[in-house]
Amino acid sequence: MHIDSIEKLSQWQTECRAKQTAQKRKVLVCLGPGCLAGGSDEILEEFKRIIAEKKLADITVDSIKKTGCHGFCARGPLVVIEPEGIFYSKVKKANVAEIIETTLEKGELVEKLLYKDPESDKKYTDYKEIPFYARQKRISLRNVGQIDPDEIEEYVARGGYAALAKVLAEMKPQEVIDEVSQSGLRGRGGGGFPTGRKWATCAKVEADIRYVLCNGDEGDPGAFMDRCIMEGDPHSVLEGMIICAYAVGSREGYVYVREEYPLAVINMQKAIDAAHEHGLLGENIMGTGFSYDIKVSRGGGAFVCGESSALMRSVGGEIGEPRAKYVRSVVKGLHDQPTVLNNVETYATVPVIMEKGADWFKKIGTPKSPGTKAFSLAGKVCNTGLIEVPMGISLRDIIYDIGGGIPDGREFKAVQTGGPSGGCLPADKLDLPVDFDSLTEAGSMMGSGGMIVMDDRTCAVDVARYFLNFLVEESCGKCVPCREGLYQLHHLCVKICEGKASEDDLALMERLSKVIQTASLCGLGQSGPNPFVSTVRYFRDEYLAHIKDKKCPAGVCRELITYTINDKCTGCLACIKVCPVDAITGEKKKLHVIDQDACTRCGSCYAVCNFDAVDIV
Amino acid sequence: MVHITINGKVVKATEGEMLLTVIKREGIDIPALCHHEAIEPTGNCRLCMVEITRAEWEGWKKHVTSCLYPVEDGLIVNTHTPEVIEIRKTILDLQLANCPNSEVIQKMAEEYGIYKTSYETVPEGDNCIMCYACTRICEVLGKSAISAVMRGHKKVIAPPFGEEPPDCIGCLACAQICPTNVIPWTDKDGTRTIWNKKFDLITCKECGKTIITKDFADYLMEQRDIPKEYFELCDDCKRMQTARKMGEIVTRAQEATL
Amino acid sequence: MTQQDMTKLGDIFDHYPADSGSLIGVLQDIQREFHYLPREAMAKTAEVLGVPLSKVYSVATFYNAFSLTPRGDTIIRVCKGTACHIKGADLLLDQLESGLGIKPGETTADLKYTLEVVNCVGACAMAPVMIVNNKYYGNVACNRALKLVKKD
Amino acid sequence: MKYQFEVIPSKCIGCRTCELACAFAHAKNQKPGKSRIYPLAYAPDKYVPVACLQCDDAACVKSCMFNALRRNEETGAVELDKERCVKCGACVAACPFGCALVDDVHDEIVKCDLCGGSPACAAFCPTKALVYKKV
Repeated sequence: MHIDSIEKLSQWQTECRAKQTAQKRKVLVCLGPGCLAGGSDEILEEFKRIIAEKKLADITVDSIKKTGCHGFCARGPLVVIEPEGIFYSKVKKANVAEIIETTLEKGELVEKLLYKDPESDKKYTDYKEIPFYARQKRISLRNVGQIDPDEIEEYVARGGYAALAKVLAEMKPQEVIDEVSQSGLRGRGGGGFPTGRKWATCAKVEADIRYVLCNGDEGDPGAFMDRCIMEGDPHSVLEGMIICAYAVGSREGYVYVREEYPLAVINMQKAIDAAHEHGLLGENIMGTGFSYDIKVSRGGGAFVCGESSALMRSVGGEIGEPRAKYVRSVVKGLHDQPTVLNNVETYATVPVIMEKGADWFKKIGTPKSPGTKAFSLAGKVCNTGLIEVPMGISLRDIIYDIGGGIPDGREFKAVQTGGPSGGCLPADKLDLPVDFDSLTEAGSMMGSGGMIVMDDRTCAVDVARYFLNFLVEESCGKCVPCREGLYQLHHLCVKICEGKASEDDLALMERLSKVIQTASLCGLGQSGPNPFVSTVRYFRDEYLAHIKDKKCPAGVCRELITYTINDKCTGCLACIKVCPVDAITGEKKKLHVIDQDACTRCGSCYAVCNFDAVDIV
Repeated sequence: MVHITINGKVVKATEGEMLLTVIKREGIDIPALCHHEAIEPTGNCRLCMVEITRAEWEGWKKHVTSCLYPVEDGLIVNTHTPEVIEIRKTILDLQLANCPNSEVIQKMAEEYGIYKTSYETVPEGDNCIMCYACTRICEVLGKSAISAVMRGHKKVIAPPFGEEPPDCIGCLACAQICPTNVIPWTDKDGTRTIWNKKFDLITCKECGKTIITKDFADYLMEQRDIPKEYFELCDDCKRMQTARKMGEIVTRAQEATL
Repeated sequence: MTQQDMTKLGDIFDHYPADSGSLIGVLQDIQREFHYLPREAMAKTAEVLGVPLSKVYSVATFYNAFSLTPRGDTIIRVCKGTACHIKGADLLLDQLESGLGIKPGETTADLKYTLEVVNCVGACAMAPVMIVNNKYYGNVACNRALKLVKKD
Repeated sequence: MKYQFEVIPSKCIGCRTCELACAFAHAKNQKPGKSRIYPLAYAPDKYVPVACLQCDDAACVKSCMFNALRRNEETGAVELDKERCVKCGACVAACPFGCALVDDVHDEIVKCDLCGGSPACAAFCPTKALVYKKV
């Protein structure tokens, strides 16, 4: 249906809803990155195949839906049966026939696939009651995992594009900006800059051309919220962008998507095409005379392109080198025109604010950081996955209540937030409220929302070394403090990991970090030393253990540990097979021995041993 | 016209000009390696950083690269605070580790009291400080024969594929503008070699002195409409030719009056 | 390049306006088509878009997405995101490096396998993650890595 | 243009005072620079001082790719902005009169700048073969 008036949209919405309710039963198969890695694409095909064969009364092949990430990746692949919301986890292709037979035909539960809480042993049918989901509040992820991203009608049925219709019909551009400012929405990309103020500045600059861009270059390792939104609910991003374009007076824009997210590129493009087709994008949107168009720009795989000026140069076909921003990009950005750049999650939140109002939004979260924030919970935590929580929730609530604590009975050591630009927070910060300002104050940052939990088998120095190595590789190489400074900082960190550093080296690193922070050209360099600065702030003892005692307490740094085999060894040959340098000798059912000269301390033997027979000293 | 305060002294400046220009005009010596008037500032070397503040900032300060910062009325600038000096020292220290053999860097570092780098010398370091002066000047010239290749610490300035740059015309602008003189070139037997590409030099029809490369002359003829015959003689011989021509006029004039 | 390759290249150019803004998009399409950026293709890109060759080369070497050398039939990408790192991505790499006899970024002499390290593929919940020709594998135990690769 | 530089060859005796004056007027760090003016013999014992003619449509200005040569509207001289010059030598090659030169001592390109409005050569010329006057 081509929407050529505001009224027509509500008519279409009614139709879409009717279509949805007509489908009595629906099977939602999660095709998020986690479930996909578990083979959920094959599960989807299997459902379609069997359903097509069986010809059941209340379910057709059309009711087998693929969705974006449902969130509970640790339990993937996930299958949800609607309308009951029956939640099957760790589904295998072989289970599909059983699910169809038991649940879809007989209306009974497949008990073994239900989620069982490891602590209480309680089994859950409806996923909304599972602790992992119960504590969450989903705004930006409202549709992710619930709809087929390829079906614009499903988005519309759930209220999609109604906010845009309301904005175009009832609000002046300034009123939109005021509403966003009122809501207190802050940029979800990391810095937490007030979105309303950004839009207001852009709108005020005198110019004929303005751009509204979306930053989908989620380069932070350990973050995948934006990926899941772009893959699972692309229309929410488009709707947010169109509202922004209307507010600031822009006619064209780009979504910059990482090339590493091929499905996000495809789904965004499909959504743009669908929105075009229905008159929701392009010339004369909903017959209101307002026009705005969006193109997909694929990133080339460079972390620095998450930086606004680098991103804009990349959109312009150049290498992603930032430029000094004494004139801000909101005034002089893409092609030197005023440009609004927000990230995926920010745009996905905007339609909800427009629909429900700033006051509603402000009631969620904290006064200074209203609303919710999506996080990707990963690392040494039981319930890895995609979550969205109200701001102000404590780290403890996230890691223990939602995340289910640390696996294998190990101890929590630190949580890394904010990606390479952020920092590590130790156990005594677990009760810190999660909001923009508290995290920054504690020496980390919100960042885009990666949250990586570390246990006592994670070495703080190794983590710093890891991030510094990442940044050395990802530095664009333009300015000296970042290119040479981070290189030297990484080099010194490696020295510590190898037990070759002195306390003077540590002092030099601290001095150097300060200069890199003040003298670098862009945010990448300015925040580059953070992984070191935050770990040395909270785990100085661990640094000193590497330096003075030449020991890695966590047993990670290869140069400072040795692996030995104790008498629990059953002689199963597993370690011998896995050792990449053939350093282990022994016969079946006899104690194995590691040749210390040949051993590279990779830890493969430790990882494969099922009998706790490998010791780290 | 705007007024700014540099190191306590109020000076006048033109709106829109860069802070570094004003600082230099005031005779204040601050180092800058990547700065050159013929190219747009990019802020690569970070040496020209200064501290800025304003009365209404209530003590809040920030550090900016003066080559890129447009002056504005009421700006208060300090060029030699302990923090600024620490920045310059650290940068020169890092550069010294990267370019241990560059006399230019050694001299600058010594001026800031650094005689030996605190860091480990970069194994693959050459004397290139990655200031992009060469690539920028080549772009201004309209050729862009060379560019920054790779990224991060692996970044080098190189022609495409590390081979003879097809767009190079052998004008030497890159080598001449390089602050650390790391772009090698030779003129030998009527041939110029730069970026491993060989160029024929035009030689003076009279004395045989070499002038510029044929490719550069062709480019000037095409782009700037300079007649071909202007490039046939060297400057010495052209002056002699001028003298002779003037002499002819004088002689003719004298003969006419006689 | 063969005549057929040139036709493919022409098709790619047809999708874009002939200006410098199209550079990255064009190179991505070439990379997708040929699995690397052949030299002739880069030269042709410079010519068609009116961009200096040095700029094409600069962009081609700046972004991770581009490869300047031919890659193997099977492309193995090991994720080195933070979550994968702390969950032992290095072990996977050790296994693959010794098993295939190549380092990350290299291709086996028989052009069968290319081993790559990627920063983060956004499947952190399933760390450590390995991608073999676009098929994702999660929670990969180090002794399974090589088997999964050879299976394909 | 308010001033003009006039050369009267008949008065020139080839004494090279102008050359010296020019070199010292453009001295840097106590080292004299390369002279921008040369009295040259066009016939036995007949001399003419050759210096930049400050051409209206100057080849040097056109040849400079970096906009380092610009006319000073006050003095009428085409001046070289040393801060913009990269010493590529295009102007040296392009000037048809050979009046843009390479100064090896100071490692720079030089040309007559009319000493900012009071040329030293004219001031020191003993025979007044060089006159800088109002028009």
